[in-house]
Amino acid sequence: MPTLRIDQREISVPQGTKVIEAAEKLGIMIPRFCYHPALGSLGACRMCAVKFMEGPVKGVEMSCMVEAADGMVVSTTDPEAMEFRRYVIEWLMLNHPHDCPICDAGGQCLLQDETVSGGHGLRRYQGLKRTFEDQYLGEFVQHEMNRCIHCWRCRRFYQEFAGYFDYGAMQIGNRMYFGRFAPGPLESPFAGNIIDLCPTGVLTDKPSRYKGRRWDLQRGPSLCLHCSLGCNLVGSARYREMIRVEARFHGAVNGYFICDRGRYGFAYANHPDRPRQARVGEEAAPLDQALKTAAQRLGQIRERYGPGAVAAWGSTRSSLETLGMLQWLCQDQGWRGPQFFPQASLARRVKAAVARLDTGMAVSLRDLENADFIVVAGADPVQEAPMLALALRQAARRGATVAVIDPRPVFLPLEYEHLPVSPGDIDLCLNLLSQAARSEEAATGKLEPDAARFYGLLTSTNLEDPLLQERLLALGRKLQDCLRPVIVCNTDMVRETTPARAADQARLLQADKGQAGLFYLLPGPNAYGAALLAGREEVDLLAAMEQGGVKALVVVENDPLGSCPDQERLLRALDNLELLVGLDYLPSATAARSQIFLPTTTVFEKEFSHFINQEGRLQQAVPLHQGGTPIIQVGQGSHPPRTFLDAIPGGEPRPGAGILADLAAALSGEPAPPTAGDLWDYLSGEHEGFSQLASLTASALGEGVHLLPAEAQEPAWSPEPGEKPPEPPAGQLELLLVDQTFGTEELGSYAAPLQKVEEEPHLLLHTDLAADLGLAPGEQVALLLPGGEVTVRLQTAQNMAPGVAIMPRHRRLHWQKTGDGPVWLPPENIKKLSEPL
Amino acid sequence: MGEQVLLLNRQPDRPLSLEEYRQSGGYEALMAAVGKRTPEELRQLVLASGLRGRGGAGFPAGKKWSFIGKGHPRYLIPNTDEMEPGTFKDRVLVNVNPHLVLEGIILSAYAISAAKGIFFIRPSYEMDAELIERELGVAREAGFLGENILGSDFSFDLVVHRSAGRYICGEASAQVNAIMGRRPHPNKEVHMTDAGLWGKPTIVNNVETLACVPAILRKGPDWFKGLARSKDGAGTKLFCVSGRVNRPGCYEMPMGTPFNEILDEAGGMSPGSELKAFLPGGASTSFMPPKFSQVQMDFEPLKETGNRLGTGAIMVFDQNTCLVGATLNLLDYFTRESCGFCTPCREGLPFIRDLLLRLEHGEGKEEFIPMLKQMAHHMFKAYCAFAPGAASPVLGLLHHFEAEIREHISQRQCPFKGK
Amino acid sequence: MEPRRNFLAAAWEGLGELVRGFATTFIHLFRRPITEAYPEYHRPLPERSRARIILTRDPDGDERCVACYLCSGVCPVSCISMQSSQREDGRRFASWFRINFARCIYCGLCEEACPTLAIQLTPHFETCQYDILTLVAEKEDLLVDHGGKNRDYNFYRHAGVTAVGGKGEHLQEAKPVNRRSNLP
Amino acid sequence: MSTLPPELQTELAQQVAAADHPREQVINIMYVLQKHYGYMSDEAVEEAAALLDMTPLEVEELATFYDFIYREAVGKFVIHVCDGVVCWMFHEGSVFDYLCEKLGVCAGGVSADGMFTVLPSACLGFCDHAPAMLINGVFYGHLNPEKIDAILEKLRREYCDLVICR
Repeated sequence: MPTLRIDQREISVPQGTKVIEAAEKLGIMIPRFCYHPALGSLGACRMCAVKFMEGPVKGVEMSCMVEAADGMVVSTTDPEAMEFRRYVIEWLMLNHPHDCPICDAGGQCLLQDETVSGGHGLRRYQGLKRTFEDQYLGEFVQHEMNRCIHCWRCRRFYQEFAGYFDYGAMQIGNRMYFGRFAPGPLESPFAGNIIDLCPTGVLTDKPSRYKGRRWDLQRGPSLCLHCSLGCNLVGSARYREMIRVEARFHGAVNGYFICDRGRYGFAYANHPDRPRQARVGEEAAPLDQALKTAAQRLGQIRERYGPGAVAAWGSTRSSLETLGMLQWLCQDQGWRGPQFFPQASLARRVKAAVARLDTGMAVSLRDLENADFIVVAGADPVQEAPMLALALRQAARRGATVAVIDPRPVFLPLEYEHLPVSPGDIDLCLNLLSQAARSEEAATGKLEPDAARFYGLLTSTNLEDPLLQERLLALGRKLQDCLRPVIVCNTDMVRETTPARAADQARLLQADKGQAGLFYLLPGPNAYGAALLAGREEVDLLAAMEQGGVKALVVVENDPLGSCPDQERLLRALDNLELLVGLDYLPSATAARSQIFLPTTTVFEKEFSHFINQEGRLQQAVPLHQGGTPIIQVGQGSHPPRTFLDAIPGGEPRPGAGILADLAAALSGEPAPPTAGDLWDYLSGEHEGFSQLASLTASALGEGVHLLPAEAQEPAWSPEPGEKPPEPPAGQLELLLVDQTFGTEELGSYAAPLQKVEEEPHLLLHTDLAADLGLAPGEQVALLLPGGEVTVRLQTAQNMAPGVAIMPRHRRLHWQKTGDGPVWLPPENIKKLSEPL
Repeated sequence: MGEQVLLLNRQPDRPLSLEEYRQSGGYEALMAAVGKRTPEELRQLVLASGLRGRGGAGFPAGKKWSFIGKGHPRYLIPNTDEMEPGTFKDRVLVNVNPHLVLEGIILSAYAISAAKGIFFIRPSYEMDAELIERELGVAREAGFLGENILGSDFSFDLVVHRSAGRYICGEASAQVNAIMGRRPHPNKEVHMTDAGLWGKPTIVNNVETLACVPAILRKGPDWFKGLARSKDGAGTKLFCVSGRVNRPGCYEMPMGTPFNEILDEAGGMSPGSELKAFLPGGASTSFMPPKFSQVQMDFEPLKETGNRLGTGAIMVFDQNTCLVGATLNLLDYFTRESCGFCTPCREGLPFIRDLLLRLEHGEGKEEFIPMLKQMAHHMFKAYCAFAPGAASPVLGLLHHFEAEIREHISQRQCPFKGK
Repeated sequence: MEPRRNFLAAAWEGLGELVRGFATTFIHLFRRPITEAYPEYHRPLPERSRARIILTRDPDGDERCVACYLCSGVCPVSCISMQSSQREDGRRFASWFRINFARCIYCGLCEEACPTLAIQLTPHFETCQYDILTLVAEKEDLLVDHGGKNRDYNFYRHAGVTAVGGKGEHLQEAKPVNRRSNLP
Repeated sequence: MSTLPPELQTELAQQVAAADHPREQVINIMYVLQKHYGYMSDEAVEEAAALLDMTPLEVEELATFYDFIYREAVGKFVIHVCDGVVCWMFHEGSVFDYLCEKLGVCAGGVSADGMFTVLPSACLGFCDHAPAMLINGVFYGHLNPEKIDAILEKLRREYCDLVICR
């Protein structure tokens, strides 16, 4: 722990800390441009010059390049250093345009701040200003190269940190140009981060261009709801419109960055068709009245058919408050449910995963970056949870081996090994891997009896493809020498046994090496919370509705019509209902079909909300604004109307939890609805996973609270690890419904900026298979599914499992024709269509 | 002229062949060393000889070699980038005695146990690159290069890497980046001797430095030390004399030879010319007025005068040359060649250049002088040695020829215009 | 310490002041009154006096306002609001711009903050209305067809951004760097 | 699809495959492609990228860095006129201007017959023969207008493509 003095104040810092970081710990912000905590030191901008008065280094040096050492005496205010920094600013401003008023970085520009604080005001350089042509960089990033100060942050992030190589530095000297080889969209799904990183206005946020200045924005800490990772955001709203989202630092989750899905997905909150008005039948009604009508009619149905005739269906995108209140309501009223997942099988997979996490096994994204061997089972990180890919890259940069066992043609921006096997073989691959990871002599010794028994049960069936088998075994041998392995496992398209198998193997590795991690991906930002609430009982509302036992359905922030894989069946079941009550903030098909509709708020509006990410971390989202129809929509682009109203236009929606609490009060005749405190008490009693909620304090929520148990609910080894799940019928293809970075995730699919960049809906087949079927990529094919025909464009790939057909659940594709569970397709069900008219 | 070590048996218009080189003792040192003496002994000998790098910085070669990291393979990069204006010694050296260069490289590689050498050469020396490539083959055939050199277990091979230009590629870490196919920016985060080329221990030395090694081994470090005329100097130096002299060219003279003797060797000032100033070691050194003409041309004596030996490329300016114009020309060059990595170099040099341009065009103002002084001083806080080098002539101009700048300001034009 | 003052001297001094005051009044008794017959007579105010706000145009006749939000940011009573937008040619403008004159205190900070000289205060001070809502002025009420106090300034010629004129065509600008140039 | 002749394509692919690290061949590959296409055209950048398993941008980062890689069309002879300080002392400016005037081109332009491009250049290392220029790898020193005329005349007569680094 070197101790040094900076500006007459002493501080001890860990070995290896740079002086600029040490100063920051003292609250001394040394000006900088190129240095960034995530990217490290570079030494290019020369802005962080300080004077070293005494110690091993003497004179004016860059504080980002010098490691703190004992005996250093540093002055940040020394005249020589100050003069040098003044010159650096003057040099950087030689060519900077005079355009702050029309620059979107104006007001949030590091260069502006440093120029003002450095005292540079008069331009002494009389030469001509250098200019550059700009490039089109896609729908997210606006390029204005004249403003560039060449700090290298964008290129370092884009190439070194994120691993994409279509954006970089060209030319030399002061003609250096940051851009692409040819104009075109940036390929990286993390490109938006270069906007946050750019210290001036070269790279600005395109969708929020000209929407407002930073000082006019209502800003606050929020959370990303576009996958289960729970990245932290800063949201900005202005005039009742969500303007922009930026990354918020979280040491354990997302670090300094977020993906583009998270950055631009928020626009669903401004959707022009967003339902902001309560409705009874076709008639708009005040929310209170609609709520009263709903309570009345639900009460009637309960009276007429019994409490089991009412059912509730939630989702994994609601806050913990809403989910908890729905649970309370069901329990209180004796309703059926709630069901939180679109399919029973998915619920089982998620519950199996959540039940196997504990403090000893779960790892955060940051822990993942420090792993030395990572197996990704059944996941395509860039498509499903992009920030996972970024964490994998950091691990790979530190020397980790990354192996992906997945049928899809997975692409990762790093060095990795991809084993394209069908979902049925993933368990087997995990088995083989952990067998190969233990050398012969170690195979029996050292393990505790349970683990040894489990190890003994592992069968050694070989993979069909000997080449794959060999690669897998080679990976296993590599795993032998690794100390910090992590298994990443998805819950989406894998077999029901896989989440448990992944946990078993991780536990075996832990028993073997003393340390191993388990990292699940879950479907939805609050899937962990939903899984805990769902408990062990299985609810199958669809079956109950079909049987006619359910007469009223309350759908809370969920769109079964969009997510249920068997839409025909759902529609028939819905026809059996007497009443459909919908609560939502999305203009979904289910919301439109509801007989009584109650509008709810998004995560950005009105009240605090909590979400639990996939590693069991409870995090809080702060409301940014009061909500309401954006002024830009009210005024239709022109000035807002000159009328004075008591209420905010479109301000009726309320948080789902509040509406449900009122509904509970109205139904039970209680005078006051339950409060948030009541709910927390209820939840902590309800499930041991929530026991910490009762003692929750606001201050604990800065970094989030880990709700993980010390010991997993289901710590036991799976009974028959060697058993291979059922094989597909011979000669048939398994249809896999998968996610894409843009275009399949529910909230993001309502966001206009993401709609501009989503890929076309497609069906993906192995190149050889497509050739055998006489199909060529780019052709329209008809896919005959159990529920009917789907017309989609064909794509092919070489590096995917041969026995599968892959189809993203695209928002523009009517894919809901498959039914629950794996779908087997005879290849002849894929037919070539003559060119469409 | 003194003893010729590097340019021994120089032929006016052709390089020495392998046979000619061997007749004068060529490759003897190699045969005496490889397999017979340990690399450590070689390093000690070179350290004892006091051989300092001839590329500009003057770092003791033996010391640099002693830093070599543990890993393998190790790389040796003979640096023939030679982009310093006024410098052409490496071209002459390679052209006079390619095998001396090769022997030096092989011996040095042996001393640091390098497995591969990359002969980094600038594109304008394409003819010399071809010459070296040809002679490489000859040496390989003679068994001096390749697998198991001279029957020992030492294997070393050399390839020629053709650069595509740019001054910054002469900087060791930028050169390594250039060879690896990355943008040739300098990199101070890693030590070349530990993690250079492809992350392996790497030594980058100027070819002239390496070419001194065979003689040191053959005749001993004390002999080499004794060649020099200055107190702490060692060996001989190739001095490139250009500008207003009668016989511009490359001369090998003892280290520490006074400037005026080198000038005499180059035939003295050209007719009608009087010495006004000289740059002692290429464009990135300071102008010196005639009062320094007795200065010994070696690292330490020049350092005492506040200047540097640099590459030993002496450029001589006469009374009719405008030094503001000359400095402007140098800054034009440095501004153009800056790699753009750090701010002072990328943006500061164009500013200095702009001020000089205004002075030269008679638009100068009194306040330019302190601005130039401050900025030139601040150039020493840039990332690598490029910007300090570019600032050196400006500082020399300001220090010794401020009167000439003031003339530009007071006359509102260049006083040399029309001369 | 102050020297002790003589009581008589102080009384004398006070009396002198009294007499001087009465003398002034007395002199004015014989002067012509200078009452101005407002509103029949409008006294010409100095050009820089601060009253009703206008939005001016640049010499080309285009709106000067680029909707940078600096005036609304600096306004101490928050009486300015606007929405920035982009014209097809890339020029930034206010799609609406509203000043609530009922709130405006005519401090002139907006004018000082304006980087394009768009918003200017004029000597026109007669803005009284019976209905307070009519004091809310929209862009069409504020926009005039001249350049106000400085008619020559054109922000975009200095800005160095493409909206008006191509890259490198603004004042003090070099031609755009050719990334592929063979010149060293 | 590649428009390179198959034999060149194979040769280059072999050259890349033979290297310990393919990237270290990038400059050599660019020189060869430059020679083939006449200059480093967009197509050549894309070819190089494909050969070396790099993105075109990564190749462009290097191609635009170096002054001996020509990203714009050049004549058959690229005349690098030294503007180092020693040549400047010997009135380099007039050599450059003379050449431009003589060939009717501006700096970097191609003469009407497609034969010549004149580029200013960093010190060429031919200071002992100042003023100097470099044409397709060959030095010409002690220049004066008569000598330049003779050189141009000779080059026009006997075009030879002798070296890779022009």
